[in-house]
Amino acid sequence: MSTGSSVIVPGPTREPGSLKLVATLVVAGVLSGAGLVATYDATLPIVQANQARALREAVFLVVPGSTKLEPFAWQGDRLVAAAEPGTNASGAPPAEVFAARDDAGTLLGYAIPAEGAGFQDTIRLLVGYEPAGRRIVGVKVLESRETPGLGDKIAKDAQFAANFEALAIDPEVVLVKRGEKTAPNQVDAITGATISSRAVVKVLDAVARTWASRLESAS
Amino acid sequence: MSGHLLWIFLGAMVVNNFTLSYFLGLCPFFGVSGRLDTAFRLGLANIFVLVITSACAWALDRFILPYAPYLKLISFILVIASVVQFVEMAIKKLSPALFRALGIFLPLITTNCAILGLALFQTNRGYGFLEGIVFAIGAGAGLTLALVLMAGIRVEVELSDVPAAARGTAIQLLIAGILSLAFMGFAGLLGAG
Amino acid sequence: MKARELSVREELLKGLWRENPVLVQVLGMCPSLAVTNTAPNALAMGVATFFVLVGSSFLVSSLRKVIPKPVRISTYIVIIATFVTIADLVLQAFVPGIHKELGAFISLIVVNCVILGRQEAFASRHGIRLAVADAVGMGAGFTFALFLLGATREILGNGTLFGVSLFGPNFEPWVVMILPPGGFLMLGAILLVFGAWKARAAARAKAAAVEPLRKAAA
Amino acid sequence: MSDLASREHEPDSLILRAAPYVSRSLTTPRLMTEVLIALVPVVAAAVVFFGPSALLVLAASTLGSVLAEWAFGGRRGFVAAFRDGSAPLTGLLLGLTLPPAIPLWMAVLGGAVAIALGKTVFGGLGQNVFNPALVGRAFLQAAFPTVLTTWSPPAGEAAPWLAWRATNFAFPFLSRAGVDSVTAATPLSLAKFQGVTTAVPSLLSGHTAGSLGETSAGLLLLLGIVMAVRRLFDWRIPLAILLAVAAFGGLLHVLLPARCPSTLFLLFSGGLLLGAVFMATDPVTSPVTPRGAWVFGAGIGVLVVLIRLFGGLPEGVMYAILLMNAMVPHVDRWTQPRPFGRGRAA
Amino acid sequence: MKTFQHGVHPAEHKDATADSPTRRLPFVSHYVLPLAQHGGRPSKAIVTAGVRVERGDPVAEPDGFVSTTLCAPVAGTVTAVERRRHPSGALVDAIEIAADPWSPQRLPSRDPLDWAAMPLEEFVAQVQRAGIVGLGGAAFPSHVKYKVPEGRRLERLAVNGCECEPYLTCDHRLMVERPEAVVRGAMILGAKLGVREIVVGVEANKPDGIAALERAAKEAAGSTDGPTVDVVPLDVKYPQGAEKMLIRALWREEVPAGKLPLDLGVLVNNVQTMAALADWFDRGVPLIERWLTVSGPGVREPANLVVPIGTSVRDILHHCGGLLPEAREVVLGGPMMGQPLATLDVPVLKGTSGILAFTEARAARPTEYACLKCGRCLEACSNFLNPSRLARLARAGRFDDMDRAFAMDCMECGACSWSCPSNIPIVQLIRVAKSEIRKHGKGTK
Ligand SMILES: Cc1cc2nc3c(=O)[nH]c(=O)nc-3n(C[C@H](O)[C@H](O)[C@H](O)COP(=O)(O)O)c2cc1C
Ligand SMILES: Cc1cc2nc3c(=O)[nH]c(=O)nc-3n(C[C@H](O)[C@H](O)[C@H](O)COP(=O)(O)O)c2cc1C
Ligand SMILES: Cc1cc2nc3c(=O)[nH]c(=O)nc-3n(C[C@H](O)[C@H](O)[C@H](O)COP(=O)(O)O)c2cc1C
Ligand SMILES: Cc1cc2nc3c(=O)[nH]c(=O)nc-3n(C[C@H](O)[C@H](O)[C@H](O)CO)c2cc1C
Ligand code: SF4
Ligand code: SF4
Ligand code: SF4
Ligand code: SF4
Ligand code: FES
Repeated sequence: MSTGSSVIVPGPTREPGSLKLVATLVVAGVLSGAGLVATYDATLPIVQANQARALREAVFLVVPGSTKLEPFAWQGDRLVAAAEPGTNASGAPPAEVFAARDDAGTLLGYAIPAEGAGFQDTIRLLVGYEPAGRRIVGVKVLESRETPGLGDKIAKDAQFAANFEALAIDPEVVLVKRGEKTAPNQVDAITGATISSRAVVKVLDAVARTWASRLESAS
Repeated sequence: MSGHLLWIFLGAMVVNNFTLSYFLGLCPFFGVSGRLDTAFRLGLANIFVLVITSACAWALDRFILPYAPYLKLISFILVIASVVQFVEMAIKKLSPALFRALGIFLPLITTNCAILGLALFQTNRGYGFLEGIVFAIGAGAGLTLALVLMAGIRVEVELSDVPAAARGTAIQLLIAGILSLAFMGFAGLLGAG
Repeated sequence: MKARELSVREELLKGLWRENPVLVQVLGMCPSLAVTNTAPNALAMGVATFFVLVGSSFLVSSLRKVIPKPVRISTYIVIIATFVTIADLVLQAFVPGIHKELGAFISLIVVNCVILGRQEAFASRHGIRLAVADAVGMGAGFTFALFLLGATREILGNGTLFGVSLFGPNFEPWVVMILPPGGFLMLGAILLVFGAWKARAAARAKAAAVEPLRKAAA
Repeated sequence: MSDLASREHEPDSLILRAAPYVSRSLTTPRLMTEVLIALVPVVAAAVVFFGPSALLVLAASTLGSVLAEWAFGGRRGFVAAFRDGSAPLTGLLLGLTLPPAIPLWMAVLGGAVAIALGKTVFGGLGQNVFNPALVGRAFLQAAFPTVLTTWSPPAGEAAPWLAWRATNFAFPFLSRAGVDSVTAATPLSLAKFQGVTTAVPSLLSGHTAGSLGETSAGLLLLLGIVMAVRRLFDWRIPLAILLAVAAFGGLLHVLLPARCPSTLFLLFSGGLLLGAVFMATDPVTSPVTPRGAWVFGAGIGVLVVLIRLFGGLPEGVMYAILLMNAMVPHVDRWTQPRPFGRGRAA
Repeated sequence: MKTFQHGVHPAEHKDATADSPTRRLPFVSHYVLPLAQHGGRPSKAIVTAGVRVERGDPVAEPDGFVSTTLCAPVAGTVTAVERRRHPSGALVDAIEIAADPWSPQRLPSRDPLDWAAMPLEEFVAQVQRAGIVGLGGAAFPSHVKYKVPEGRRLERLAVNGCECEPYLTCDHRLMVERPEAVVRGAMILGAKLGVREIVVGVEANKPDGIAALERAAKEAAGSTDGPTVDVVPLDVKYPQGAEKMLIRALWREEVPAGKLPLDLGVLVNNVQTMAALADWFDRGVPLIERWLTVSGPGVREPANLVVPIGTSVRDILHHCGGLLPEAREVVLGGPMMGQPLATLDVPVLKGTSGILAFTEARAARPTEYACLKCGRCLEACSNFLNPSRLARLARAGRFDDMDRAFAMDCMECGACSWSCPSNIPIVQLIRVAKSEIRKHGKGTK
């Protein structure tokens, strides 16, 4: 049933007509290339616009009040301007963190993509961080394959999301059973999804440990 | 770091087993004969091709695709197929024994979806070279595990009076479903728990 | 070729039912199972595959006299990969949500056995009209099967169809159906029902054949 | 002579049947019945610890199994459902692994799936590869993960012993909307998520949260010994499981004391004993060879420890048994005895 | 205590006859001697209807080397040489003799033969002349076993006194009542073949038999220039009497698959065979009668009897009070390996060790259930096969796979069938498959 049982890979062959074979492939390649480039060029702006919009929406969500973003990467020991996501302008490093500003241009915080092992598979998050208050101000789940109805509540449960409206990162971010949150650095777990909750907390804590000091020095 | 690699490995092998959780390489999985050694050698051949694939995909992603992203699919397919064929010829020369053990399977698997799937997942996730290789070995080990389990069960099922309606692919799908249920036990392994 | 005239109508219908690529030939399992956890995903995958299949069949059939035998498979793959990339880009541009859900599985259409199989078995041997009819039939059959799978999985697994709640808020969804095991189990169950139905039909046909003899004997 | 002859009896026709003409008194229905009888104390314990509603759950899962066997078992279905006793056994064992508060309709569904998916598609009794009861449970757990990981405290703690559990009576296919029942954590999830280990005496007695039949380790241990002595199952399997858990768990306890609870806790908590005594020992889905039994048991033990200590879920007995079920054909092949008179070389 | 590995222990049911002294069956009017009494080629009749024969006269001679003489069990007149029903159900050539009601029916007698002086060739010919075959059940002509091929040697003689089948007690009674004959025969044979060791293996459920043999062995010590006889008690377990298992039990040695005990330099013979040897060489009595057990729940008066070969089963049962009304099934041999009878009008053969009658309750075909893979059959099989798998392969018609799984090693002892809670006729399935495999000229060696 496998498709490849008779794949014949282009290559030198001594049979007469080999020129024709190569020519066919070259022609096919050129035609296909042309088709691809045409489609690519036609769709590229739309795709990039989609991606940029999605990114902006996510960033503005995790850093409430922000309306503008600016990509940065961490190089050596400082933040450097990075490529706008979606474009691949040569030269600039890929974005690692986004500064989020309001209309006035005031820096409200940073949005930091991060990931970690969840219950089922890798969980990808965008974390909103406010250096001034040393606190996390918003989290969005970009990607997860957690169990519907259980683990996927990390993306859907409003009560869980409320944990991140103002979550202190000092001394560390910790998970507690639902309803037992007493301190600003604690996260109320989702009942029945302790593992996914803990995975999120682990990611948040790791983000805090890596980025808090960096961003402090930067701003 | 080594913990991270172990997690990638176990993730691809059991937690998100390529066959039972990602539905990749189903054709050989359902087509495999009931013979254990065939299943096992097919699995080994898969590991082998997956590792080559991982290396190729990493190189392509690193050096070609930034300039021509639309060639991703075509280049993956053609380059992987050619390199595997090249390696196949090399093995034939260098180690006829190894060729006899694995060789007959190589053309069969070069373009199955597990191979292409690995290349795509690995680039989508942005794995580095080493991570990619570990991912490939884990995925291959997972394919091998699934193939070997299925081969054993098939031998048993052939001796059973499976109802006529279920014979053939239906019973195999249901068995795969149960295996997939059983593999859910590995969820969260070495993860956040 | 002239010995038995192939009709466009017949080619269209056979893929839909009698030789349905998923339900009868059991081909293209990987994409059918991986992305059919909801009806919209299944439908998108089906349509993308349909597009690639019809496009490739058209090209392969029209170029069949030109493509030399030894490199035909490689050429088919280049053609298929081109259409898949186009489908991928288009989906990404216009339905980014679904594109994200389907992920790498759109690209994996390249290795879908159904597509290469049709090129090798049909398009490369027949004229454009028949080749396209065959591709449309097979593509529609594939889409139908995927939709069947996606719809049943979504209904049981989420209590919805195309996101519309069917049983009210109190329905207890069978989460397993949208998890990987559910894909295997649901397709297995569908094939089982098909098998039982076929076995019943066969038994009835046999009974019908024997009936006159029995009457004669009595 | 003639008077003597008339005293004699001559059968009209003699039965022709192949040797042997004697057989052991044990038959398959009797085996199943004995295991069912052995389960009576377990059922009683379930009622003691979880109140009379335990009986409803057990009855529901048994009903589901018997009905499915009758409906799908083909020609042999009726016999299988009502005579050989294996279908009710499957249903009852499934019921014993369910949480006390499960809606009854889910228990019926689980019993039916256990038989339909776990047994009849493979051709019925004796031909299934996976433990049917656990197939049913794995299906339920994947289908309704929240319900299957929600535990009730022992009866009498939060509500009177006699009280029914409202959640049991959810309408078929619907959830128990609006009912907010009291939940409790099992010893294993307490250990995993809160780092609290339950004391061994409560584990032995069974006064903890958990599946209906799993809580009383002491009782299960006792029944296991009785059944082993009566040769109802291959004693090597449970022994190998317990030894493997003790050895591997003990080793990890020494190496990583922070992560791994004590060996006794591992042995007596969760479904380990129920699984080891009643489920891993299912003859159909365990190896036939004696050496295979050791391998099978050891494999289960190691997997249980791995899943419990390094996996996401607090408990792994069901998955460990199902995974090793899948290995049985190979285990049997590797451990095939050397035939008499055939040296290793042969 | 010594024994082999695996095996089973069915209820013994030996009490009914174990303590009752053996009686001699009174003569009846007619005897039927099928010419196919033993392994190898059937004998050739040398008498015709109307000929007068004396007790012990040869009536059929060997047809080739693996064949043996058949002697008249009674004095009387040959009434027919024609086809008669064999216990197996087939019609076979047979000699019918009408007993002479006026004859005193004295046993033949003559002076002892000087066996020690005769060459081995002649010894073997004498055994063949006496019509002695293995009385342990298989009825393989004994002289064939004694003619050791060039370059081989028999070094050990194992006398088989296990009698491991339930119900049967005739070997037991022989050991209690005629231990000196058993010991004498073993010593003659051992001395003649030049073995260095003679062992009688007896299961421990026959303490009186063991004691009697030990006493006889002590008394006979030194009466030949061969070794003395050792009596070894064995654990009670079926199929201890199977020769390879007996060898395993006595010496912990395994006869390689497909090979004979001879390859280990061992000869195995049943205790009755030993007594038959002694009777011939010391007294001139050929093999014309044997000891057998009549028992089972369907028999009115169970007994051990000495019966002339050729007596019909009907006559024997009649002597034992007949069958009970519930009796439904009559079996020749032991309950584990015996053969069912379709009619009582068949004669007892040289190899018949018992006549068992079973009642309705026992005879009803037990309901068969699916194989539970419980492994009980594996632990029963002393050949270390996997009977459950063999049975399933047989059902699927996969004979090649069965051959590869060593089906041909099966000795058809039935221990697996006995142990199966699902009443699967494992040994029957294997037996059919074995003949199928043989038909295709295969068979792993
Ligand atoms: C099929 C299945 C899926 C599960 N999915 C998740 C999940 O996505 N996320 C999670 O944290 N736990 C998941 N669990 C784990 C259990 O719910 C686990 O008991 C729970 O995380 C413990 O949390 P609790 O202490 O709040 O009950 C799953 C369990 C099962 C059986
Ligand atoms: C063809 C054939 C040749 C035999 N040759 C010998 C032999 O040379 N020596 C010997 O001791 N037994 C010989 N036997 C007998 C077997 O060893 C064995 O005693 C006989 O088959 C009865 O054994 P049983 O009652 O255990 O089945 C031979 C058997 C057969 C079928
Ligand atoms: C399953 C089985 C059980 C046997 N049990 C006995 C036994 O208990 N006593 C015995 O003398 N022979 C028994 N035999 C026959 C022996 O294998 C062997 O043929 C016999 O002892 C050889 O002696 P014979 O040639 O004098 O009969 C048994 C054979 C088989 C296959
Ligand atoms: C000792 C023993 C244990 C058993 N355990 C199970 C079990 O765990 N699950 C089950 O469905 N059936 C069990 N059965 C019943 C039976 O073997 C089972 O229904 C078969 O797997 C069906 O083919 C058991 C039977 C015995 C004798
Ligand atoms: S004939 Fe039967 S009982 Fe007697 S010794 Fe042989 S096997 Fe044992
Ligand atoms: S029953 Fe008949 S044959 Fe038997 S001894 Fe008595 S009289 Fe003789
Ligand atoms: S004893 Fe019977 S049920 Fe048990 S494994 Fe053997 S054949 Fe199967
Ligand atoms: S009959 Fe054959 S398979 Fe069965 S126990 Fe005896 S030797 Fe083993
Ligand atoms: S479709 Fe996946 S291997 Fe063929």
